[in-house]
Amino acid sequence: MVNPVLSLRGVTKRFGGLVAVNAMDFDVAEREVVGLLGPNGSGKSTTLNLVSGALPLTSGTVSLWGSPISGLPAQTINRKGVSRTFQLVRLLPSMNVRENVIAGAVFGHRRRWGHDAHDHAEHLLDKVGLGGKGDMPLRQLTYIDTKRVELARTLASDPKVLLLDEWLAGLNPTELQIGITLIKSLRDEGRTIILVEHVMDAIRSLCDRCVVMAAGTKIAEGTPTQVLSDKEVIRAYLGDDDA
Amino acid sequence: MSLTKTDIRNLILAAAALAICALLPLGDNGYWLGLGVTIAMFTTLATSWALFSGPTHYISLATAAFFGVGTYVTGLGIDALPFWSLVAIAGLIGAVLAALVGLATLRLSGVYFVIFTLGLAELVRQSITWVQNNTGQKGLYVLTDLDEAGIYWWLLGLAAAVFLTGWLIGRSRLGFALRVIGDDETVAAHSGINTARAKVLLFMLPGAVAAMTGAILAPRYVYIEPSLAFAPILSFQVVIMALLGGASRLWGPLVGVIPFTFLLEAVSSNFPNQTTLVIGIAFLVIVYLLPGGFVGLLGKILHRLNAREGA
Amino acid sequence: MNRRPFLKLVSALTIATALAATAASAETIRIGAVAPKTGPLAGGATVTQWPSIQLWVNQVNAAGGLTVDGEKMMIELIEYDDQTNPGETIKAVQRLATQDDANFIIAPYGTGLNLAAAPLFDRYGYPQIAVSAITDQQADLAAKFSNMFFTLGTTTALAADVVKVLSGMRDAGQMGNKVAMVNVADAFGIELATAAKPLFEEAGFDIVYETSYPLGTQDLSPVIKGAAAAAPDAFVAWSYPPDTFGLTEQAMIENLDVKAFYTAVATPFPSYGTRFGAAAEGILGAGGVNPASPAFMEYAAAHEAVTGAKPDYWASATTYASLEILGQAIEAVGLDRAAVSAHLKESTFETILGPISFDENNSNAAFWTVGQWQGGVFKGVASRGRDGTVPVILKDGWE
Amino acid sequence: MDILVTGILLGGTYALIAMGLNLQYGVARIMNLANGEILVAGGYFAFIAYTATQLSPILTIFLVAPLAFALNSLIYRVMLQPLVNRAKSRGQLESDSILATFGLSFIGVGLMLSFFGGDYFSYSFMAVPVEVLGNTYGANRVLSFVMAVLICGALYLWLNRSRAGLSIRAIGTTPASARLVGIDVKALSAFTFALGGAVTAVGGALISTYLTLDASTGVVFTLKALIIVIMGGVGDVRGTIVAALLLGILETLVATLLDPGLTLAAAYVMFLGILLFRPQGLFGKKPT
Repeated sequence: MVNPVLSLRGVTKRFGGLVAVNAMDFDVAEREVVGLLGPNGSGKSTTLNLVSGALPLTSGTVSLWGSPISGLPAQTINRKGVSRTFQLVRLLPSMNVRENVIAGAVFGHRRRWGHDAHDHAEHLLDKVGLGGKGDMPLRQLTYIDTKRVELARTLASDPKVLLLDEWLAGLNPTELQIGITLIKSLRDEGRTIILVEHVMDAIRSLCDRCVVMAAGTKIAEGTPTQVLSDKEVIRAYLGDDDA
Repeated sequence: MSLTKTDIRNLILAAAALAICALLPLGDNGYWLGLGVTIAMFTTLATSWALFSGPTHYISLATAAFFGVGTYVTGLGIDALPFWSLVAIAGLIGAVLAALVGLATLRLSGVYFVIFTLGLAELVRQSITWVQNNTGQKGLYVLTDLDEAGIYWWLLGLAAAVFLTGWLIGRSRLGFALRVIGDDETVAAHSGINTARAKVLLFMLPGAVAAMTGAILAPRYVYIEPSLAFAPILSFQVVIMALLGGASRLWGPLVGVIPFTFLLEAVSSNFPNQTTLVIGIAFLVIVYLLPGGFVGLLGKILHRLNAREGA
Repeated sequence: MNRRPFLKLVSALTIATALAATAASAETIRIGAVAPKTGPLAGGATVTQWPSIQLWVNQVNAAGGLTVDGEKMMIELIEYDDQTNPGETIKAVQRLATQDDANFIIAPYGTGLNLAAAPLFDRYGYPQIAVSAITDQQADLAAKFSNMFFTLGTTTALAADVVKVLSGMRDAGQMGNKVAMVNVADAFGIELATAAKPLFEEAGFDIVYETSYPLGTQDLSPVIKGAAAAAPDAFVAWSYPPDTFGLTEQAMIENLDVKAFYTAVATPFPSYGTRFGAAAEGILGAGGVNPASPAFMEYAAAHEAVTGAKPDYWASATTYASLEILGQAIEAVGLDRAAVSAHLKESTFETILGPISFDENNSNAAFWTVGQWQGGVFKGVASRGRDGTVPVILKDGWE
Repeated sequence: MDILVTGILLGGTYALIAMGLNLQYGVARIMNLANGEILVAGGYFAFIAYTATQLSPILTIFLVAPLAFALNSLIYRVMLQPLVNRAKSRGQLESDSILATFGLSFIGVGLMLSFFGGDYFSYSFMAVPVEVLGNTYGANRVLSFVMAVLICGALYLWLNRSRAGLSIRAIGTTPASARLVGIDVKALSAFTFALGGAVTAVGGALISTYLTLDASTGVVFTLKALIIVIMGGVGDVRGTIVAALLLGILETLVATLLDPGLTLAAAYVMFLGILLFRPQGLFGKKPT
C-alpha cells in the first residue's frame, strides 16, 4: 500500500501473562473504511485502545502518515487527528447536548472556541440528526441519540481518522440504516474510518476491507466477501466442531 | 471574548458588594472586624480550593502546608523586604510548590492525593524546622504597623482577585477542560485535553492563594511557630466550609463560609468546654442533612418549584 | 438521622446565650481567660494554666471578692478554648473585649498564642501579664506593647543557668566537660538550643553530640543511643512534654550513664515524678520553685483541694502569682485598666513566689531557671534573684 | 544490627497503629479519620485500669477489645451504613466518609476531654531493659512487638484460612461480585469495621505503655496509619506489616545515621516513591 494513513507493525499488548493483542500488522489507506472483526474477547477493542492511546503498547509501533504515534498520550494522538467513540457510550453527564459536542471541538485536531465552537456544534448536531436539541439535558435522550451525541463530539475536532467501537450495535433496523448512511457520508467527506463491528449488514455495505482477529492474532485480511468465506474465520466464529 | 448584559450586571453587583465589604473597618474596628477577617480569610481559601476541587473532585488537604509556607515567607522576609513583595513571593513559592506536588501526585487516584496532601503540611513543616534548626535561626517575630483593618483589606483584595480569576477561568478553555475532566477523564484525554497539565495548572491556584493568605495573616500572629503555622485543622476547615456551601459554583463556598463562621463563633462562645464536641456534631449534621451543600439544596428547591410550575 | 439533635443544639444555644446575658450584672468584675483546652498545647495548659485560674477565682470569691473602692466585688470568670489556634485566640480576646465587656483578661498560654493576642491587649488597653511566654525579645515587645509584662524569664537565662549549674558541677570536680545536647525541632527547642550552644562553648564544655528530632517523634531510642555512644558526662534536652517523658524512659532503659540529666518542659510536672518514681531522683529540668516555703506549701495544698490535681513545680505557681499581682493591682487602683498597667510598672507585689516587680522592660527579674528532682520533690537549684535554692546533686544511676 | 532491631520494634508499633485501619479501609471502604481517637481511647482505658487497679495492660486488652468492637459496630451501623447506602460511587463514599469520620474524630476528642480532661497520661509499665542480640531495648516495646506479631499473624491466618476470612477478602477485592456469590456484604463490612476498631484500641492500650498520650494526639496516629496502609496496599495484611517494618527501619536508619530531624521527611519521600512506582501499594493488586 502506498502511503497508508495508519499502519500497525508488530503491535502487542500483554496484561500480566495474558497476551491480549499479538503482533498485529495491518495498514489503512486514506478514505478507506476498514472493519475490525472477530469473536468476543479476540482483542479488537484492545487494538483500538492501543491506536487511540487509551492503553500503552507492550511492543510494536503504530504510525500515522509514517510517523510513530505509539507511546504518545491519548490527547496528543487526538490532536494529530485520530478521534474515537467508546464501546459503551461515554458522555459528559453534567453538560447539555451542545456542550458535549463542544467538548470535542475545543482541544482537538482543529480547535474552535466561543461562537465558532458553538456554531460548529450546531452544524454537527444537524448533521447527526439532532438539530434543535442542543439545549437538552442528556437524561432526556434516547439510546440512539446518545450515540449520535458521541459521534458528533468525535467529529467536532474534524479528525482525519475515526475509530468507531461498535457504534452500530444495539440499533433497530431503521436506526441501523440511518447509521450506515451517516458513516458513508463521513467517508465521502474524506475521512478514514476503522470500525469494530459485529453487525454483518453494516460490514458488507460499509467496509472496503476487513481485518479478522482471533485470540489476539490476525487470522485473515481482505474484502468482506473474502474474509467472511474464509475457513479460518468461520472456525473462529463457530468453533472447532468439525475438528 | 465578549460580555453579555448579565455578565456586566453581575460584575457591577460584585463590585458594589466588594465596596460595601470594604467599608466594614470604618463601621466597627473590633469584634465584627475580627469576624470579617476570619470570613475573608476562609472565603479566599475555600473559594480557591473549590476552583480546583469542585470540577476535578480531588479533595486537597494541602491548604495548611501552603498557608504555613506563606507565613514563613513573611516571617523570614519582613525585616528585609516590603510587605507587598512578600505576598507576591509567597504566591510564587506556593504556586511552584503546588506544581511540584501536582506533578508528583495528580496522576494518582483521588484517595492517594488526599493522603499525600494531608501529609504535606507535616512534611513541609519538618523540612522548614530542620533547616531552621541547622542554620541556628531564632524565633520569627513579625512586628509591623499593619493593623486588623489593613489585613482585612489585603484579604478582601485577594478574595476579589480569586473571584475574578475564578470567573475568568470559568469562561476560559481551561475551565471548560476541567469540567470535562471532572465528568469523564478518559473522554477528556480522547478529546485532546492534556489532563495532567490542566490539573496541575489549576492546582497551582489554591497553592498560591493559600500561601498569599498565610503571608497576609502572618503579621496578625506576630510570632511564627511551625506548630501553629502548619496546624492541619485549617485544611479540614476549608474543606468543610467549601462543601457546606457547595463546590460546584463559584459563589458556593462563600455561602458556606459565612454561616459556618457564625456557627463556630456561637459554639466557641457558648460552649467553651465542649467546643470540639459541638463542632463535631455540627460536622455530622452537615454531612447527613446537607449532602450537596447549600448550592445542592438550592438546586433541589428550584427543581421542585420548576416541577410544580410545569405540572 | 432525624432533625432532633439539631433542634436540641439550637435550643441549647438560645438558653446559653440568655444565661450569659443575665449573669453579667454590675456587681461583679468580669475576667476573661482564653487558653487551649484542645489541640497540641492542651496537655500543658491543663496542668499549668487552667487549675491555677480556677483556684484563684475560687479563693477570691470565697473571701467575698476583690475590694474595689471600698466595695467587695465578686469575680465572674469567662472561659474560652482557643484550640491552640492563634486565630481562635485572637477571636476570643476580641469577643472578651468587645462583646463580653471583660474588665480584665488573663494572658493566654504559650509564647505563640500570647504574642498573637498582644496587639489586641495593646489596642484595648488590657494589661497582659504573660507567664508561659519565654522569649529574648522582651525589650522589643515591651516597647511595642507597653501593657505586656513577662514573668517567667528569658530564653537565654533559662539556657545560661543550665550551663552555670553544669559548670559548677564540673568545676567542683564532680564530672567531666563532655555534653550531649538535643532539642525538639519546634520554635521553643530551637531557640533554647541556639542560645545554649555558644554558652556551653564559652564555658569550656565540649559538645560531643548534638541533634534535633521532630515534635511527635514516636521512638527516641536513636537519640539516646546516639548520645550514649558519645559517652557524655551530661545530657541536656530542650524538650517538650511528650518527648520529655520519652527521652527519660529511653535513658532509663539504656541506663544512660551521665552525672547530669536535663529535660526541659514537663519535667516539673507532678505526673513526671509519679511515672518515674525513684528513677527521677537527680533529674534536672526547666523551672523550679522553693517547695519548702510555707507560701508554696499552702498554695499546693489549696490547689489539690480545689482542683483535684497537684500544681507543677514551675509555671503553675507563677501563673497563680500573676493572678495575685493582677488582683492586688485592681485592689490598689480600681477597674481602670490604664491605671492598673501603670501601677504594675511601678509597684512591687507580694506573691507566693516572693516579691515581684517589673523592670523598665516590663520584665520580672526574679525567676526560677533550673530545678531538680530530689527525694520525690522538684526543687529549684538555680534562679535569678529567688531565695531557697538547694545545692544540686549528682545523677546516680536510674534505680 | 542494633538499628535493625530498633527499627523492627518501631515497625511493630506502626503495625499496631495501622492494622485496624487497613481492615476498615480495605474491606469496609471507610477511610476512618477517627481511627486515632479509638487508639487514644484504648490507651486511656489501659491507663485508668493500670493506675486505678494495677491491672496489667496485657490483661486490659481482653476488656478493651470487646468494648471497642461493640462501639465500632454501633458507629458503623448508625453512622456509616447510611453513607454506604446513599453513595452512588466509590468516590462519593470516600469523600462522605472522610467528612463524617472527621466529625466523629472531633466528637471523640470532645468526649475524651469532658470525661478525662486534657492532661497527658503516662505511666511506667515494664520500662526495664531487656537484652536482644547484645543490645538493650525497652521491655514494653518488645512486649508490644510480640503482641503485634501475634495479632497480625492471627489476622493473616484467619483471613487466609477461614471461610469468613475468604469472604472478607472477596469483598475487599470486588464488592459487587462478592454479593453475587451470596456473601452478606453489609454484615461482613460492619463486622470488619468493628474488628478493625477493636484491633486499633488494643494497639492503643499496648502503645500507652511507652508513649505519652493526651486527648488531642489521635490525629498524629491517624496520619501515620493512613500512610502505612496506602504504602502497603489497601486491604492486604502482609502489605501493612511490611510497610510498617520498612517505615520503622527507615526512620531508625535516618535517625541514627543522618539526623533524627529528617525522619519524617524520609518517611514521606518513601511514601511518595512507592506511590509513584507502585501506586497500588507494595502488595496491592493492580486494578484492571
